[in-house]
Amino acid sequence: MKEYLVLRVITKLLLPFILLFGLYVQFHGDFGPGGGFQAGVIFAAAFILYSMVFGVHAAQAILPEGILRAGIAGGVLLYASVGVLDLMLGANYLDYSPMAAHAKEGQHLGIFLVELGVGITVASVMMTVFFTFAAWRED
Amino acid sequence: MVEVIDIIILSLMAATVIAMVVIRNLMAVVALGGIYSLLAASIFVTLDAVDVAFTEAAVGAGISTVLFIATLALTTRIEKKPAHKPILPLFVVIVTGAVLIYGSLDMARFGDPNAAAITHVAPYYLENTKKDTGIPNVVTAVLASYRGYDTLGEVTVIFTAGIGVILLLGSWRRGLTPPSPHREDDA
Amino acid sequence: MEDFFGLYNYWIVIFLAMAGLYIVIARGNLIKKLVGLNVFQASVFILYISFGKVTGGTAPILVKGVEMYSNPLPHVLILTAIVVGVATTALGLALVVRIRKEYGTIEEEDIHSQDESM
Amino acid sequence: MEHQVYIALAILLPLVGTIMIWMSGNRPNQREVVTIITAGLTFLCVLQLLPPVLAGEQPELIVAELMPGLSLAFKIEPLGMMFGLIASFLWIITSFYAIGYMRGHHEPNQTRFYMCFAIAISSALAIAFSGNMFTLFIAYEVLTLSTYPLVTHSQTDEARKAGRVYLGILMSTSIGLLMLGVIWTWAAAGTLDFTPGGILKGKIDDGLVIVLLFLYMYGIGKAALMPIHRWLPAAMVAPTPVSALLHAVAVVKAGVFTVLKVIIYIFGADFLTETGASVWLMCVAGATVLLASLVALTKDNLKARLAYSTISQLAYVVLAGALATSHSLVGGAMHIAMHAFGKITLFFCAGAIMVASHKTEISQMRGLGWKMPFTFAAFLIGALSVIGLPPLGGSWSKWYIALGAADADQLIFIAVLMISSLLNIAYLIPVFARGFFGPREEEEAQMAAGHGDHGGHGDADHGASAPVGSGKQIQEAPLFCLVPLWLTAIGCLALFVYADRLYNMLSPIVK
Amino acid sequence: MLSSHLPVLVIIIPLICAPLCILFRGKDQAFGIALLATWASFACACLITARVMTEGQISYELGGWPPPIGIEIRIDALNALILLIVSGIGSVVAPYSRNSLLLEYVEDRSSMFYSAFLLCLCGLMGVAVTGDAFNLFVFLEISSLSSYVLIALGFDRRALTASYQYLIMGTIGATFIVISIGLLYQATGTLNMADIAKRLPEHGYDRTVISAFAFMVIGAGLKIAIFPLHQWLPNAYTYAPSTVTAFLAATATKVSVYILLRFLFTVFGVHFSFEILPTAAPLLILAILAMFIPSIVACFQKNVKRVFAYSSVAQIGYMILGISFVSVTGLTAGILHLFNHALMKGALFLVLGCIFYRIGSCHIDRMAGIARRMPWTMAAFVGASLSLIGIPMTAGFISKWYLILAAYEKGWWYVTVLIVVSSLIAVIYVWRVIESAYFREPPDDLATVSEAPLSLLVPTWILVIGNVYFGIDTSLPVGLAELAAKSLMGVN
Repeated sequence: MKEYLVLRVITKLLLPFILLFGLYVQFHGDFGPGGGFQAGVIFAAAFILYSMVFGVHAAQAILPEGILRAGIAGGVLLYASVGVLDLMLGANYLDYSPMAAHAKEGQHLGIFLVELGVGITVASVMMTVFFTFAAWRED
Repeated sequence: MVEVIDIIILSLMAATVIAMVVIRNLMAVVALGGIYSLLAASIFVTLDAVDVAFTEAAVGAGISTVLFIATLALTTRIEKKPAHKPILPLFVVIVTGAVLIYGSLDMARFGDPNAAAITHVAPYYLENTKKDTGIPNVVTAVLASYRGYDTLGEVTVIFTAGIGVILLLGSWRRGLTPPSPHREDDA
Repeated sequence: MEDFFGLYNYWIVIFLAMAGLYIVIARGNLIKKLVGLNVFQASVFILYISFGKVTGGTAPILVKGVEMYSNPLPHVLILTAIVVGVATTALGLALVVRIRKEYGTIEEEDIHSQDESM
Repeated sequence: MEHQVYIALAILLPLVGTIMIWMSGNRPNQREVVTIITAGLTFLCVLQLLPPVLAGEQPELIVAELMPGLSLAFKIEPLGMMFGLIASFLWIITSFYAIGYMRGHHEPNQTRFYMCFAIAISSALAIAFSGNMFTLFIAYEVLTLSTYPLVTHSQTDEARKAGRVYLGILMSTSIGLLMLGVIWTWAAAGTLDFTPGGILKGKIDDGLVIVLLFLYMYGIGKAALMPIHRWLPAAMVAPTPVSALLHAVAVVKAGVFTVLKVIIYIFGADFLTETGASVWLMCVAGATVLLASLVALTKDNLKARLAYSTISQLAYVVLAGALATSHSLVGGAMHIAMHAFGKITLFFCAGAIMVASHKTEISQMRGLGWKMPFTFAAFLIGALSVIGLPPLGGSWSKWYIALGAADADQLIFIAVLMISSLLNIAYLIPVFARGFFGPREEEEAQMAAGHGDHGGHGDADHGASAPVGSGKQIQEAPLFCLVPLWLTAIGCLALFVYADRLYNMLSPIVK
Repeated sequence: MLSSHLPVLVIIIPLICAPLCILFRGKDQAFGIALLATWASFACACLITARVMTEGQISYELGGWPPPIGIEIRIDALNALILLIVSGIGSVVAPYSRNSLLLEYVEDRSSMFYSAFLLCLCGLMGVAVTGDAFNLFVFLEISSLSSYVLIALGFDRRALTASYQYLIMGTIGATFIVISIGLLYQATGTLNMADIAKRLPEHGYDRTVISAFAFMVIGAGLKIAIFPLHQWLPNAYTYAPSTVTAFLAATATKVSVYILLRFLFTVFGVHFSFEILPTAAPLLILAILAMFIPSIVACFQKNVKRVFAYSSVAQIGYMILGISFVSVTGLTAGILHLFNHALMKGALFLVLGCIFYRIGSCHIDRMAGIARRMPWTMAAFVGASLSLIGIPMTAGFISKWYLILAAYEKGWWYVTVLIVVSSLIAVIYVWRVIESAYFREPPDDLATVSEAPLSLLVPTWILVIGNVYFGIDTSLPVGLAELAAKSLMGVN
């Protein structure tokens, strides 16, 4: 797609905004609509757009396979280990209350963390899946 | 008012689906699928499910459409004519639908504020979310805290899909001829 | 008649779901089956969300002065369900791509005839 | 206490032997020594149990409890004692014989043969000593499975087919009918222990007794009651020692033994006679006696003829059980012993003839008696015992069965016994007669050739080699074969002399 | 302190280890992690079972939210038994998987294979312990997705189509279950199964509930592969890698049967399921059909794996039969057969794995005379198949015994006869294999074949010995099964 200059420029311009929006959805999910999952998808969408315009390899140069792999696992681990932390703190699994001085803050913090975990995993899975599809060639 | 919008969108969706059944150009079908998801998203908005609408739009109209197109690029665009008359499928579908309709007859009426679903568990969330978690978006609170275990499962599902795709498409170069069985000499 | 106004919404949705199911089981094209599966599931989601609708209610995001909210629980469930759905789709498509590579076709009959012949 | 040890030993020793045989796989001598020694030791263990049983005790050993009221237990009463003695004693003799035969015949897979043989004996002893129907059922199945490889021994297509018939009939009857009967009994009576006088009296209404009896009698396929007798002739493809084992020692005897056990300790003789449920069984048994004898007449292959003879002799025992009078039951029990010795002698002879002369068809045996006089003499003794003429054991058992028939005033069955004895003469004596009368070898050769093409089972593989056999000088069978068959022949005589002891030992079972 | 968290630990141990597996790329680390995870969760399962047998039902509130607000884990005898089966089979199969050909095939991705395996385990156990209807669906999907992947790893390209077919039918089944849960939620306003069970009678058994019932039965039926809905199963089991087949055949359908049991008896309740609705009769008919038609089909298969795939469909018939008696004994028999069938089929498919490992095929003719070359393997095969036939002193006999006993209680003679006859068909298809392996001359190219390596033999024999052990000492399975049956029937 080298010759579509306009497309390339616009993509480059759009990209930061999309990512920003993704972050917004991620961290504002407590107050407005949105949350980890939607954020993850949007985040992934940004890079998918990028790879569509500049080619998969360009995208993978930014996000090499290893990082994505780590993201896939990391999100789930983050989520699960929050629960384990709660166990350590003597509460039931995924009971965030003791994670901060006050139960309410604890809950808030917990929700923030797990949403983050969701976001990371979803984003990296979506990108991995797309890249794998895109990298696949009939031999 | 809502009902009117509702019924309009629904009938649009019906049209879309019928088109999807008859059209055999897969690219068009996939596109229609995307449209279908968008319409569904807007239905969700009219039904006050903004988070769901958001997700449906992002996933249904976004990601899965992209994936479908990617797949089409790797396979074919045109579906073959169905060979035989689909008697059995029609029968199955009609029976299933009939059972659902039958079941719907005793459902609480649409939007009925006294339905069991509205009165039993849900009120607790609406009343206590603020006090328990201090988060105004009840959906997020339920998703991440009250039913956090479900969401853990959900993330795991995504994770599974991820490694599944890698396992299936990542290892394609190795070819598929079964490796020679282990004999004493080479084991 | 009152029944109709109370339930038409469900009925249309049921129709949609069944159309989706029909595509899944009646069509031989592997990709189309998956599209149908998506439609089927999406329609079921709408059914769920309709259960949560309260006439005159608003989205379950707490704001001062609003008393009537729609039921948030179905929304949560469906969020999860959507994710599961897309996961299934991704996996199914991956399978389709592989099948296409092995068989050179994504039509059920052709695949069957090939398996018979070998 | 030490009785229990002996029970355990008697059943475990053969299994230990199995393992040792397996380990000494390729060293024939060691393997066969092991076999003999285990056989001897086992017999000694069983013998240790005789005095207490004669003294009226009933040693008991409970191994495990699978489900409440369903235990794996052994309990020795006279009937089982007798069967145990026969099985373990004849095992010794049979293994001697087997060594001679298998070597003489250069059979393959001999290790597997001896292993399965040992397992079969162990399970036969387990059947003999079993203290309840459940234990017996288990041992019964093990016996079936362990004898299957023996039947398929030669691995020819024919052998495999025979194996299918064998396994098919025995499995389907035991799982299909016997297991139902057992479970039904358990559900009705709440126990499966063998108790004198039976456990079913009053637990089950008289109409159903016939059904249950049917389940048992046809469930015990090893008793070869017509029309489920097919497996027995089919199993004839097996090497002769196996046939001997099947017919005289373990399998069929286990069948009729089970029949008697069931009738005495599950139903109870009185209960059976009261309800009159066993009349049909008498008729079937009587019919089997006659029909089998008639079929035997038509067989030219010696082993096949003996097989059908066995079927009819087994029917005697079943008949005795069906009559269910004190005389007939003891008579039936004695007949197990008598027939065991008589029939094993006959089979040993058949085998000896095959080893020495590769003859399987009776019509080929003209004048063979001059070549192998000892074999044929022993054959005569065995034959007379099976026919039931004094001074041989067979006469007593038939006598008591006849008495039983009289007690039950079923006089027609006395007639049946008479006729069948005549038939026995008709199909056994000619074999002997051919041996000593008729022309000598010059015709014999073309006789063999002439008969080589038709005739029953063993013919297919042995008939071909018949001319070879007749070509070279045929002499007496090897000692390994001869000694055992004379031992058993003498056994037939002894059983006539000491029949009273056997009677006294067995009589408690009907008290 | 930790012991109170066992119910959730048993789930999250594999769930956490799955991502760990792919973080440590190396084959060996991944294998080690998987092994530890499965064994750890098996240990947890044992402890849980012990607690259930002493203290009765266990409940665990996730996130500390009391049900029905939050999600609850609820373990009674039935759940414990299923948990034991799944984790037990898992911990036997895990070491086996290391050496099986599969890993050479996806060598570079073996870490991912283990991860998928753990996820499948985690999903199945999650279904088995959860007390929340929707959560059940979520974990069901975890197990399903991972099993689609595992099946698709088979060598034969038909594994792909089999997996796809399973994906379609499985997803339809799962969606049906979702519909049913939705309708129930609509009627009762709750997702906690115990709560639904409590509120249903108050709500009344109206048309919504009836159609919910219908969808649940069909949905679960698709997952179980009840006779007419079993098309996906034979291909999936035949072309999946041996390890996977062994694991799935022993666990997946069992868990689906559990779902059916749980909903029929606990959620909808015996009264509604069997007294208001005539469910027993159709179930009985399906069960009997399943006992015969697939068995007969099995007799004509050439691929031994396929033989036992069909036999699995037939064996499921026994479980459904036990359910359809709607009596304590019947349920005991059915649940008992869940346990025993897991043992025997697990063992059988592991044996086939050993054979495939050596001769690269499971075709009955290629197995001619293989007993000479692989005596231990074939001995294991004989042991397991005797249990399948139901010979005394094996686990299979015990379940047959209870089934016949249940039929006797009902006085259904024809059923007893049918049970027996169908197990005779089993004799046929099993014996075809044994005869070919023992009593046929091996082809020449078998000369180089030798006994399977210990790493495969040991797990196989563990299961075989299990078959014998639980045929003699039946106290554990029978005890649990009876407890479960009583609680399901609501009698004490």
